[in-house]
Parts: sequence; C-alpha cells; structure tokens
Amino acid sequence: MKRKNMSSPFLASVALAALLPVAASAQEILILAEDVPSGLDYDGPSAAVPASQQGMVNTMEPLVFYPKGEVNEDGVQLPDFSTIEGRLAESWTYDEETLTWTFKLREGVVGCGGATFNADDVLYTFARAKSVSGAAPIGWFLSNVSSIAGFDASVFGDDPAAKELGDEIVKIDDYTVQIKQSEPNALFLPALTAFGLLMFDKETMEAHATDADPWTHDWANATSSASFGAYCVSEWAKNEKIVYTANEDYFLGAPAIKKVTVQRVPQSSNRAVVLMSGQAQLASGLTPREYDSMRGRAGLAVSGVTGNESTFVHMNFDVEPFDNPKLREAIAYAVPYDQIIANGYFGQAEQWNGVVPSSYPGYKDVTSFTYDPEKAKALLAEAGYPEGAGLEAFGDAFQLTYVAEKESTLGPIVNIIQTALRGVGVPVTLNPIPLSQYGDRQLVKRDLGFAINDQEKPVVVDAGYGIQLFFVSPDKGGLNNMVNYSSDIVDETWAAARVEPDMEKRDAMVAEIQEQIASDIAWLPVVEYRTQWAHSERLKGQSWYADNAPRYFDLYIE
Amino acid sequence: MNEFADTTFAAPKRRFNWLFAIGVTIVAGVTLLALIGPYIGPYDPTLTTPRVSVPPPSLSEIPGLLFGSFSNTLEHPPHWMGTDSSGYDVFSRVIAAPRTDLTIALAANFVSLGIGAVLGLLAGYFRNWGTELLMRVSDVLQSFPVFISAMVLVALAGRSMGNIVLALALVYTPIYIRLTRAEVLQKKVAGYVEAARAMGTPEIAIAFRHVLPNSMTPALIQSSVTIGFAILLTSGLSFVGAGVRPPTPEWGLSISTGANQIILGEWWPSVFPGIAISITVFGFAVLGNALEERYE
Amino acid sequence: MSNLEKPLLDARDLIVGYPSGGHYSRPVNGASLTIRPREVVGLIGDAGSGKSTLALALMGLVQAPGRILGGSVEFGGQDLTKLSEDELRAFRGRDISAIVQNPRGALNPLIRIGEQISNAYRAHTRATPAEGRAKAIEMLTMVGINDPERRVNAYAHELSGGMAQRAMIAMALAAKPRLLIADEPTSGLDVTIQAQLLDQMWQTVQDTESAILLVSQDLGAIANYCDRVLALHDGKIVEDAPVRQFFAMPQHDYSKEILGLHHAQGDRFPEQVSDAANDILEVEKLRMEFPVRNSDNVVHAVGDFRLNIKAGEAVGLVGESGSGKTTVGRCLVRLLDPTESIIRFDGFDIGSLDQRSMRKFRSRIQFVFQDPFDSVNPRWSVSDILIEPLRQLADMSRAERRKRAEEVMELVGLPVELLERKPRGLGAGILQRINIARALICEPEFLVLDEPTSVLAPRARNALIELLGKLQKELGIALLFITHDLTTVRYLCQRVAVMYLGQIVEEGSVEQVFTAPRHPYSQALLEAHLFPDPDHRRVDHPSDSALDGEIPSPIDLPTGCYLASRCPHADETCRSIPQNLSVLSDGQTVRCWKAEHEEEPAEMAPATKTG
Amino acid sequence: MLKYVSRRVGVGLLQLLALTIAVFFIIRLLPADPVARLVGMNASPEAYAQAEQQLGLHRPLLTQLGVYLGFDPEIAPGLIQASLGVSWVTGEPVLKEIGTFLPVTLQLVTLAFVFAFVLSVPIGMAGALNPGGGADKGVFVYSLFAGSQPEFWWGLLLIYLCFFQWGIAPAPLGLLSPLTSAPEPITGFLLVDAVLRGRFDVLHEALSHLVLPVICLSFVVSGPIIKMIRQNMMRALQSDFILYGRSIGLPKKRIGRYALRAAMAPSMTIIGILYGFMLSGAVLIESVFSLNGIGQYAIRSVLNFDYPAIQGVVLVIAAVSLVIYLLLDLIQAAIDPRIVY
Repeated sequence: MKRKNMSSPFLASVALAALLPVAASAQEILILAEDVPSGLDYDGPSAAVPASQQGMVNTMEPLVFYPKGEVNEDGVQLPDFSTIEGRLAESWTYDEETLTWTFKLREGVVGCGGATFNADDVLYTFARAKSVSGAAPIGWFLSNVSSIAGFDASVFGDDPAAKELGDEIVKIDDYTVQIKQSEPNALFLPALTAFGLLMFDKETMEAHATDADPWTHDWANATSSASFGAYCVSEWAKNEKIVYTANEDYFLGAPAIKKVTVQRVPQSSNRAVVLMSGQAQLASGLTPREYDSMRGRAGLAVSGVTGNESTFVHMNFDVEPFDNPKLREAIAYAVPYDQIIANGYFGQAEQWNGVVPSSYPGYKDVTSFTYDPEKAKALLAEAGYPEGAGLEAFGDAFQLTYVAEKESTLGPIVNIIQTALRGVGVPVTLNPIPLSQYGDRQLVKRDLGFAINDQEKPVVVDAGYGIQLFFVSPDKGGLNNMVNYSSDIVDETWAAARVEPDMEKRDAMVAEIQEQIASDIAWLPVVEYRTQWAHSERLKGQSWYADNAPRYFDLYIE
Repeated sequence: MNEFADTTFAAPKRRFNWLFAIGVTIVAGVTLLALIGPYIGPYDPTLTTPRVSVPPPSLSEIPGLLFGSFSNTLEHPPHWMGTDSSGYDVFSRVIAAPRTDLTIALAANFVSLGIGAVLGLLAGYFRNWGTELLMRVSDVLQSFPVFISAMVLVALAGRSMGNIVLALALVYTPIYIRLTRAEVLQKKVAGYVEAARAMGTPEIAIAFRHVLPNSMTPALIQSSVTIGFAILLTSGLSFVGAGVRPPTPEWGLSISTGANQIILGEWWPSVFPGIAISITVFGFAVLGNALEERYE
Repeated sequence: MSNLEKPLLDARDLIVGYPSGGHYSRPVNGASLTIRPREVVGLIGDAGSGKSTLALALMGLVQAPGRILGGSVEFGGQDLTKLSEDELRAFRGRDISAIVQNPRGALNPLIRIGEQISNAYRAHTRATPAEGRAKAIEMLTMVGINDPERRVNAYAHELSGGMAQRAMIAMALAAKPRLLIADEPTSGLDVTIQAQLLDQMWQTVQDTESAILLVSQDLGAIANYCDRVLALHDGKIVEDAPVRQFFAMPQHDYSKEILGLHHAQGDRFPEQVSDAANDILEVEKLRMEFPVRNSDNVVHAVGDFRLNIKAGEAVGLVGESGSGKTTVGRCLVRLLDPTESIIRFDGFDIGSLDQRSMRKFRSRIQFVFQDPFDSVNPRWSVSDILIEPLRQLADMSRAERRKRAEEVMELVGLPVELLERKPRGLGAGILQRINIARALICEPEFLVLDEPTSVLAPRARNALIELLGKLQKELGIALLFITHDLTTVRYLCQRVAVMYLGQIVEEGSVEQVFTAPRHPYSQALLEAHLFPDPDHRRVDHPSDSALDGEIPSPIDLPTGCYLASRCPHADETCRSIPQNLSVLSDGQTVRCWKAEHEEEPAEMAPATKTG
Repeated sequence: MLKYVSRRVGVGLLQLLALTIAVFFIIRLLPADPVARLVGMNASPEAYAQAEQQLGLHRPLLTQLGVYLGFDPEIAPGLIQASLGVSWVTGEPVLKEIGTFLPVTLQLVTLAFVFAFVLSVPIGMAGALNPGGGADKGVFVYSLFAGSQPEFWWGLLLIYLCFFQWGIAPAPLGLLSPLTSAPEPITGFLLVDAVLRGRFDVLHEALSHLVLPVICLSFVVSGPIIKMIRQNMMRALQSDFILYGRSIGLPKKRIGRYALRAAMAPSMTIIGILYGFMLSGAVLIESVFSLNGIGQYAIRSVLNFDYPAIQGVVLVIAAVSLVIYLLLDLIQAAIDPRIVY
C-alpha cells in the first residue's frame, strides 16, 4: 500500500505534464491559495480576509518596516522584531516633548501607476483613513491604537470637520512629514508596519475617484491598488485568480520573479495535489497532515516557522460554569498536549506556555500545564463536580465551538480534546459553526462559551498590543476580549504601560500582566504551531512576516 | 417470435422477487444496525483512539486478526476498516451511523408525509383561492434550492438533527402535497364519496375518512424512495458542512472528513461509508419499486 | 348465405393460456368456430369470458405473457398459429383486420388520424404518402364522415366517440381485409350513434364483401346484425346457431340464462299505480347550469324540468349521454345544488335547503350509483359500508345496526357471511346489490338509481333488474330509474320520461310512449334502440326517422326546438319558436307543437314485440 | 398558447416576488449579522455602526426591502432596475458574479443531462422491449442502483482511481489548468466561448476536465431517466393503440416509433424536475472537482452572510427552474397534441 502511494503521484504528474502546459518558466511562479484577494482597499469590506491582506502587502509599501533578522533551521528569513528601519521613510526623529515624529521620505520611488512618492501621498493616506468612508476603518483603527492625535471616536460623529485631517499630520516639504501623537505610545512605529497603514499613491487613486466615491474605494476593491510596492496587479478575476507583474522600478530593486499568479483552489487537498504534480511552486494553508505527507517528497520542500500562530481553548467568564477557576484549571490539566502535537500537528507545534506569541518582543513564559487526568479529576472534584457530576446541567456550555471551515485542521484536535475531556467527566460536544458566525459571536456578541481558536495573530508585533487586544476590559480600551476577562491588575498595569516611554519599565509591566493572565487562566494556551507552506525545492528566498503573507519580492528560482 | 410479440401487456408482475428479497434484507439490516449498531462496534464511535490514519488490514492479515480477536490476544481490537485522521475507528462509525441516518430519514419522511398528506387532501378536496394559494406556495418551496435552504436553516439554528429534518421536510412536503393532491383529485369524484355525501356525511369527514385513506397509496410507496433519498441528502448536507455535528456517526460526515485525505491515498475513511450509503439507498429504492409494482 | 361455401376462417380447439402461479389459466380452452365469406357472425359471452382473447387469438395475437397453447386457426389455406411473426404481420390488416372498443384509446393520440389510416394502408401496399392520404380521405368518406379533407388532420381526442370508431373502421378496412373482427365496437356509445355506426359498418362490409365477427354482450346488436350467433362459455363455444334459432330456441343452459329476462317478460307492461296515491315527489321547476372554466359561458345541463312521482311508482328517465338525466338525479338528492328549483318531497321544498337541513331527509331519499366498484370504499368491510348511513342518520346501537345490515343483505339476496369481506374481489353484480342494500338500509321512500345496470354483464343485469322489480313491489318504494336502456325501462317502470338537452320532451306511461311515441326524438330513440328481436332486424327494414348529426352543444342552445337541427320534420317554425311541454288528452305530455296539433300517435313499427 | 405562456410567466414572476420577500426576511433572521465580518478585529461600537451604515443595514427593514426591490433608486438600484445589488464580500454586482458562476453549473448539468439522455434512451428502450428478460433485469437493476448513489462519493472515488492511482485524469481543479488563460467571455459558457474565439486548446482542456464530473452526474441522473424511459416505454407498448397497431399489421419500426413518441411526452415533466434538482444539487460535484459553479457561490454567500448574494442566488436558481419547467411543458405540448393551452 505504502509503496504504491509513493509512486502514483509521480505517475499522475507525468500524465499531467502530458495533458497540461508546463507550469512556469524561471521568471514566473504559480501560487495556490485558499482564496485570492476580494479587494485591495484596506478600509474596504474584505480587509479582514487574509487573502486580501496578502495582495495588499505585496503591492503596497509601508513607511517603515522590520529589518531582516536571523535565518531559521528551514532556511526561512525571519524579521528582526527588536528594531525598525525605514522603507518609504528614509529616516525619522521623535520629539518626546511635543510627541511629534518627523519623517524624511525617500526620493525617487516610482509606483505602478508611474507616479513618484512624496509627502502628499502620506497626507492622502492618513486623510483617507480619517475620512472613515470605507466599510471597515482599519487605517483609522491603527492610527487610533497608536495614539495619533485627532484619530479618535469623534470621526464617527456628525461633524464633518472631525473626519478631515487637521494639523496632526503636516507636510513640511515634499519629502518631509510630521505626525503628532496625543500621548506617548510605543505602538506607533509597529503600527506603521501593518497592512492597514500602507501608503497610497494619491495621484493614481484620485484619477479613479468619482463624485459618489471620492476616496476611490470601489476601484481599489474591484480593479487594483495604487502604491509603490514590489508588484503591480495585471489581471484580477475575483474568486479565481490574480496575476501580479514585477514593478521594475521598485526602490529595493527589480523583483527576481517577474510574474506571480495566485490561483484560488479552495480545498487544501487539491492545492496539495497540484503542488505535488509540479504545476505550481507554492501552496499555503494546507493541513498539518498534508504538509507532513509532503515533507521529504522529491522536488518539494516544506518551510515553517514558529511565528505568531497558536491554538488555545477559549472559556468565557460570563458563561457558567467557566466562571469557576477550579474547573478552568481542571480542563487545563485534561488536555492531552502531546497527543495534539503528535496527531493534530504531526510534530510541527510546541506547547505554548504564554499568552502572546513567543516571538514577539515582551513575551514571557508563564504557564506549564501538563496532561494529568488524575489531577484534572481531583480539580474537578474541588470545583464541585466530582467525576463531572452536575456538569450535565451545562450541556450547552460545553459545546466546543470551532470554525467549520477549518474542519480538516481542527477536526482531529477537537476530537482528541473531546475524547480526553469526556474521559475525566466533562460532557463535551462539538459545535462547528461558519467563520462569519464564529466571528460575530466572538467579536460582537462575545457569547461563545467554550471554543477552540487558532486564528488570533496580533497584527502589531508587540506583547503589549496583544494584551490590549485580548485581555484588557472593553471599557478600558480592550478590543477583542472574547472571553470577557476582566482583571483590575491587568487593566491598571496596562494603562500605565501603554504610555510608558521607558521600554525597560514597560517590558517589566507587560511581564507582570502576563503572569496575572496566566494565573487566571484567561485563555488556556495549547500549542504554538508552525506556520508552514510547501513549495518547489527550487523556490528559494523563503521569508516570514508577522502578517503570515509571503513576500514575492524575497523569492527567486534557483 | 419477434420482440414485440410478447411485449404488449408486459407488466412483469412480481417478476423481480429475488430483487425484492434483496431490498427487504438490506432495509432490515440497516434497521437492525440503527437499533444496535452503536453498541456492537469494537470501539465507541464517538471517542478517538490514539492511532490516527491506520489503513485497514490487508487480506492476508485478516485471518490472523480474526483469530486474535477471538482469542483475545491482541493489544487492542483490530481496526477492520482502519482509522481516520482523528483516530476514530471507521468500522465502528460505519455501523453506528444508521442510527443517525435512518432516524433523520424516517423523521423527515414522516413529518413531510403527514403534513403533505393533510395539505394535499385539503388542496385537492376543497378547491378555492386558499388552496390555490397553498399550491403556489408549495411550488415556490419546491423551486427553493435544497442545499441553500438547509445551509440557511443551519446558520439560523445551528447544526442539529432537528434542523436537518426540517430542511429535508421542506424539500419533501411539496412532493407529498402534489402526490396526495393528484390522487385526491381522482378519488374525490369516486362513487363512495358521493354515496357518503348522499347519506349526509359532513364534507370534512368524507375528506378524512373516505378520500384520505384511499389517496395515501402513492405517497406511502413514495416513502421508501424518499427515505433512501433523505439518506443521500443528509450525507450531502454533511458534505457541504450543513449536516450533523461531529462526532455524531454519520456516513456523509465520515466521507466528508475523509475526502481531504483521499487525494493523499488515504481512501478508507471515505470509501467504506460510501459503500454503506450506496447499498442502503439502493435497498430502499428496490423496496420502493417492489411496493410500487405490487400496489399500482 | 350458403352453408356450403368453404369457410374463410376455421379455428379448431384453440387454447390460449396465461401463466399464473406455475401453471396456465386458460381463458380460451378448446374453442372451435368457422366464419364463411361475407357472413356476419356474433360472438356473445360474459364479461371476462375470454371473448376478446379469442378474437385476438384468431389473428395470432396474444397479450403477453400469454401464449397460444394449442389448436389451429386456418385462414386461406394456412395455419396462422404456425406462422412467424413477420408473416403474421402481413396477414393482419390485409386479410384479417380488427376494430376494438374504446376507439379513442386505440387510436394513436399523438398522430393525425389521416396519417394513421395512411400508415395502415401503406403497411400492406407500396403506396406513397400522398396516395396514403388520398386513401385516408376515401376511406373516411366511405365510413360516412362529413368533410373528410378536414378530418384527416384531426387527432383522436378531437373526435367524438362515434367518429373515432368510424375512423378506426376506416383504418381497419383500408387494405380491404376479408374478415373484420369487431370487438364490442359500440360499447360506450349512445343508442342513436350506435345504430348509425353499426349500420355503417354493416353497409361498408357489404360493399367490400368482407365477413364480420361481431363480439358483443349486447343481445340487441347481435339480434339486429348477425346471421349466426356463437356463445362462448368456459372457454368453449357452447352454442352455434342461426340468429333466429338462437333467440327462439336456445339450446345450452348458458344461452337460456342470458335470454331469460327476455323470455320471462313477454308482451306485458308493468301495472300502473293507483291514481289515488300521493305524489311523493313534485318537481315544479328545476334548472341547473354549470360555469365553464375560464369563460363567462355556462353549460345548460338542465333547464325547465318538471316531473311528479307518486308513492310506490317507478319512473324511467331515459335519454342519451349529455341529455342531463344524471344531473337531474343528482339535483333531486341534492348531491348538486340546483341553480333554480322547487322540488317538493312529501310537501317540503328540499331544493333550496342547506346541507345541514337536508340531512333529515337523507334517510328518506337514497341514491344508487352507476359504477358498483367505484361506489364502495375499497378499504372498508361490507358491513362498515352498509352501516355508514345508519351511523350518519340513525340513532342505533351497534347490535341494532348489525341486525339491520343482516336484514338488508337478506333483502338483496346476499349471504350474511359477505359482511366481513372487503369489496376487493367481489363481482360487479354483488357489489351493485351491496349498493342497493346500503341505499335501502334506512328504509327510504324514494330511490334514485343512476344507470345501475350499465356495467353489468347480461346475466347479472337480468338478475339485478328482477331484484329491483321485486323490491319495488314488496317495499313500495318510489323509484326514479335513470338509464339509456329502454329494454329495462319497459320491464321495470310504470311511467317514462324522455330527456333531450336538459328538457323532458315526452312523458307518459311506458305503454303509451313505447307503443306510440309522439315526439320525433322519442321516435328516433326507440327506432335506434336495438331490441333483441331477430324478426325485426334493422338491416332488413331501413328506417326513415333516424336523426342526423350529433347533439348540439349545451353551452350554445338553439332558439327554437332543440331538436330542430336533427329532426327530419323540422320547419321554420320549429327553428324559431321555443317549444313547451303540453299535456295531451290521454295524460301523455309532449314538447312538440306538431305532435300536439296532430294529437295522433305517430305510426311506428311494433318494435317491442318479442320473437 | 401565447396567452398560456404569458400567464405562466406572470404567475412565475409573482412566485419569484414572493420568494424574494420570503428570503429577504428569512435571512434577516439569521442569528449572526454580517457586520462582524467586516469590522474584523476592530469591534468598537463606532466602527460597527460605520460598517452597518455602509451596508445599509441601519435603515428600517421595509426601507431595505424597498431598496432591494428597486423603489428607491436614488439609494441604490434594485430589482426593478435589473440589479441584484452588490455583494458584501467582493463589492461586485451580484448579477455580474452570478453571470460568471451560473454558466459553469448550467454547462456541467446540461452536458451531464445530454450525455445521460443519449445513453438512457436506447438502454431504457432495450429494457422495455423485452420485459422480464435478462437485459431488462440488468437495465432495471442498473437504473435503481445508479439512481441511489451519492454522486460526490463517486466523484471522490473517481479522483482517487483516475487521478491518484492511474494518472489518467487531470487534477480536479476546475475547468482549466491554473496557467491557462480563459478566452474573453462572450456567452459566459466556457465551452461555447472557446469555440467562438477559436481557442480549441481551451476547449480540449475544459472538456478533459469535465470528463469526470460529467460522468459522475450522468451516472447518477441516468438512473431515474432510464427508469422513466423504460416505464413509459412499457406503458406505451402496453397501450391499446400499440396493440391495435399490431392488429392491423403495422411494421415493427412504425410500432417502435409510435411507442417512443408516446413514451417521450410524459417524460418531459420528470426531466424538468430532475434538471431543477440537479441544478441545486450540483454543488456537491462542484466542490469535489473545484468547479466554480453557482453552488459554490451559494455556499460562499451563506457562509459569509452575504445577503444580496444569497437573495440573488435563490432568485436566479428558482427563476431558471421555472423557465425550464415552462420550456419542457411546451415541448411536451409540441409532442402531445392533447395538451392545449
């Protein structure tokens, strides 16, 4: 059986090669993805979709970004999160007194539309963000969390003036821009690296504006983006494929790969098959099992990095009986971590002992749960439910919810957890729901009682941002506190840390917060799994970034 | 003789008796599994084992495993059909699934049969603007794409057997309305109806006591086919993610979770439940046909 | 007709079997018969006796899975049972052809009849399609279809039953066969049409010099058209006699039985009830119109209907299909709500009662339906069927109901054991008795019978009519007997009313109407009626009072006399002046101003005499 | 005839209107609202309100319905203006999106139907000509078996065998290999467009990708078609007019033609129902073979709570079904002169 399996894909690929045109020349690659961008406007309706973000980061350019760091054991180039370098901004200065940043912009940067980058583009980008004219105001949001003056909730009021750019961002000359903060906030530069504040090409954008749509949302959502990135959109069929061609004028040099085609192949197994057939050069979003079966296959390579992806169990403090700390702890000891790593991730994961990604600045190891059913039973008895007696009353609460679209990845994991928890007496059932519904219940209704989540990746690379995002009370600035966790210690310490200009002090406070979160088991961290992608062996220059989108610019064919 | 010579009055009545026997056997077997299936498998169909993606034993291994399982010398009971990517024993799930599939199919069938028969009776017996409206509504229902309605329902109220039954009933009720109505239209002009009227029987009593029982035959025959198709639809719904919740043992769900692996050569989690569906639905189709030949 | 001529067809010991449960059932079991050239032979037998099977087998046709198990059919020197299917095919249509009952089902519904006739013709000749079409027109003309150029383009469903049957005769005779097998060719047709059609068939066959095997249950048709009669019983030909001999001196028990009623009655008419008897039913006015779907028009099913029935009196209501007689029956028992009516039952106007108030009359007025199979709920036991009216209408205990059910079973001559049976498998005669028993169970005073004998085989029909006669005498019930069968009316009823297009055109005692019909329509009806009397064969006495054409549409009624378009005596007055029902001096009523003025019974052959 | 068609179309439009209104309200009962998907990680109440306004969900329900139906063209064009609205996921007009997805499904289902029909007619007839014979038994069992198969499972099985084991089929990746550029659409039907544009390489490729899915669908749909043809043919052969045709010596061929024609007329209704059912059931095969058909679009729309897209899909599928029912009724009337409108 095994032997046959090894040989037949080869046969298949031979047959395919005969049937279909040979895939790619040295200058072109085909990437298989779950989806292609639905829009290239980060304030548009599709900004929350990773596929759309991938399109944005490859065609648009930030002011600043992380420099290259080390190369990991898979040969993947990692960023150095400890510092930030200039991209469209050449350099900058910060005046602590006036909380003002002065950016010196790079000259001679030419975008896909032929325009040259200058201060007007920066002003346009922020003005557009402040107009909150799009469906989902991400630009405003990032500016807001990094405390840029004027980017507050008043933009949503009726006063049109509040939506216009004031003196917080001013053009000093064509290549100098000043941005003012309302308070000290260490998130400022990290936020500028994120996809939601990439720079627009004003000239091209305005050329496609209409009276009904002065900020060119429709065009950016339907036709192309306009910026100064490494690639330009040359063909785009939504739900099908998008083709990028290299921006030969890219300021970091002409990309090695001249044409990148991203094809939508919704089923992961199909992506795997085509990659194995040699037609495509890169596939992402496969299941751990598929990566595992591809590892070591001739001509293919799987690259991975323990980046910022993790899986955790979500227990809602507002839902009985998860308000019982002993029960939370019992569950923590009833999860078979090693089995999940082995059978769910095929070894491509490590137990997670923290509450923010371990690669982020400010991370601290704070937990050390083990799989110990006896201890779990003892804790369950302490919690008042010996052998699980009395938990049947909470049948609905114990529906372990997960995203149905991720069945092939999460299925084995939830099944393992379900079996293990039932083994100690917790009456778990499974409840796969569509992603949209999951998102609604997690973000808006916040009524998910018991869930498994593997999709939370703080977009700003900072432990403190992760904390503010997930653990701070909503009324204290918490943004996505899905488990309704509320701790005065966390809230107060973060309030101080957020505006603390001294990074050392800030780090100490952030560590203290993590300790507190861990002791409350706000989340039950399970594993950090490797972000993986499979590719042709000849496709080199693999790199990883916090947004988990590949940068085509880094790639080249050997 | 030429082939037309003996075709004229060809109703081959009870000619497929052996086929009828096969149908009855399959249906009886599935019904039996629905009763005891979840308890007789070597593993709990809803609990994982630590062994994932184990292929089924090869033919040469089977005798040894059989001997081993009878003499209790094995480490663990054999996985006759392998295990899936979560570590479930495929065999235990395949034989436990009829409980789910058949329950849904029977419930959907009888809910729609009950509603469809009564509405069909009313629509056929009392023809007025109200029943005309009823028929138009039923037309609209019938043109409603089943998978979309099921998915919307599931999104409305979550994945549960009840919702699947409801979605299927929505599909089948118009069929039963039509069937019953057509029959009622024929039967309501029958002599015994007029006779009952001539002796002063109230209309509603005529409708329910005379017309309905005599109009049920086509619908009852259709039932067998419907039950089979309900199993197909249930599994199809699982396949698009609108079916029962895991880890409920259900054939379509097993196929669907195995579908991702089939392309990597891991065929067993999908193939075995597929065979089970194939045989079961065939059994119901055969039985339905036999009934049709007998009573029409 | 000479008996010395060599037989055209000679069948010997023919056996046809159908496999059932491991052996063969044999509807035809050793039948032997001969047919000579230009001879018209009648084949009579009960429904299901195998008449049709035998007729088909004579052409080498057996409905699968049946087979010819033995015997021979010699035709033109060849044994048809030995021929291959292809050789047989050439025989059929060219040498032996057939027409069957239900002509509209036997014609291809999807193809124009001209093309069908042409196909039939071209199957046996090398004719081109154009020649085929010409032949079709010629044949349609020959069978008496008006406007054949237009009719060749008609589809079967566009033709009336009689017209379709003519088209089929045209098809069957297109290739000039020497023998025509006519299997119940007129069943389901109205008497006037039936007579026209049989006349035409007889004439056409005479012209083409073919022989006919006329398969029929209708003694009248046999008596009037056949030279010789064969009786089929138990799969064998039990009697083979010239027609007069058959009717006068039947030899076999079976033949005697089917001729029994015919012999028992003789010339007597039923006795009139006493004039002193009260009118149990007085219909002063009855009009019934049905709306036409998707149109403002109405069907005038019944207009200006008046009739009185005395207690204990049996009145026959006769007319062709479409005359409205069934509608009248249904209005009287309020199965239909009349458009306008004054119907007094025992003095109460029941014509306008709502259904609830009508209930208290239900036990006194009952109805017996035409189709015995259809009028009992097949899922109920006979007992449940019988006591249903008691449940609805009487306040009785279970035991009382059971006792009453047993009484009526006895009354209609059925064994009480049948009470536990379900209707499935019971014969039409038994079921019709059950229907009558159910109608009688509440002891009604008035009974409407809607063609109760029309689906029964001759023997069962005779028995049922005798039963009805007996019940009427013993129980003194008033009957309205709706039928198109004049023979039965003559036997059973004291008075008769003739309907045409929703009106009564003549009404009087049976004796008056049958011996001296005044209205031209009654005359034509009686004239067309095939009384089983071989001494006064229609083919020997061409008649002049036949009606032309077919019944006008009840949607668009004529202004004057409704019969004017078909009546041989009609003139301008008839066409313009509506006719009223007038009472003549002898109590007879008639709706014809000419008849009224003449006051003399029209002359008529004594058609009712027996042989 | 014309009156009948216009009446049918009129009733159909009313039904579609009722359907639209029903769907409109039903999807608004969904427990999750689509706004969350838009606001993503930023769930501040202000942003939520902003997104809600963007989708027009802040308006009263009846106003939304009015906008959808097209009574407020100043706000946005609606049904009356032949617009199905704009997808909330992609921002594209729903009509345009359906225009690209629907032809894929129609093409697949139609091909499968034609293929199944061409095969089924002779097979069904072969069974009917010799009832109870060996061939008939085979045909009959086949029809019952094929009609009760899970087509998506057969799709998987065929992929496993033909692609994985034997390598004789292309990867199940839609109609074209990812690197082939599709011809500029004219009709939206790829096969037709390929011919019109003279792109026979594309035609060949699309056909080779369609082989397995078409086989799967035809296999499943051939069951009921064969069963129906066989049954109708038998019924026709048993009918009085065939017996009568034989009794007047019509040739075998003529009898066969009479019977076939009589068998076809009543088959049309069932074909229509089957086609409609396939249309909404094709989603399974589409997802097995990654064909971007209307079923995939429907699933995506439901999963994303894309209200305009859900409404559009339901409306369009129902409309297509109604049109097909009408067409087949007209064909039936053309075959059978007894049916007059």
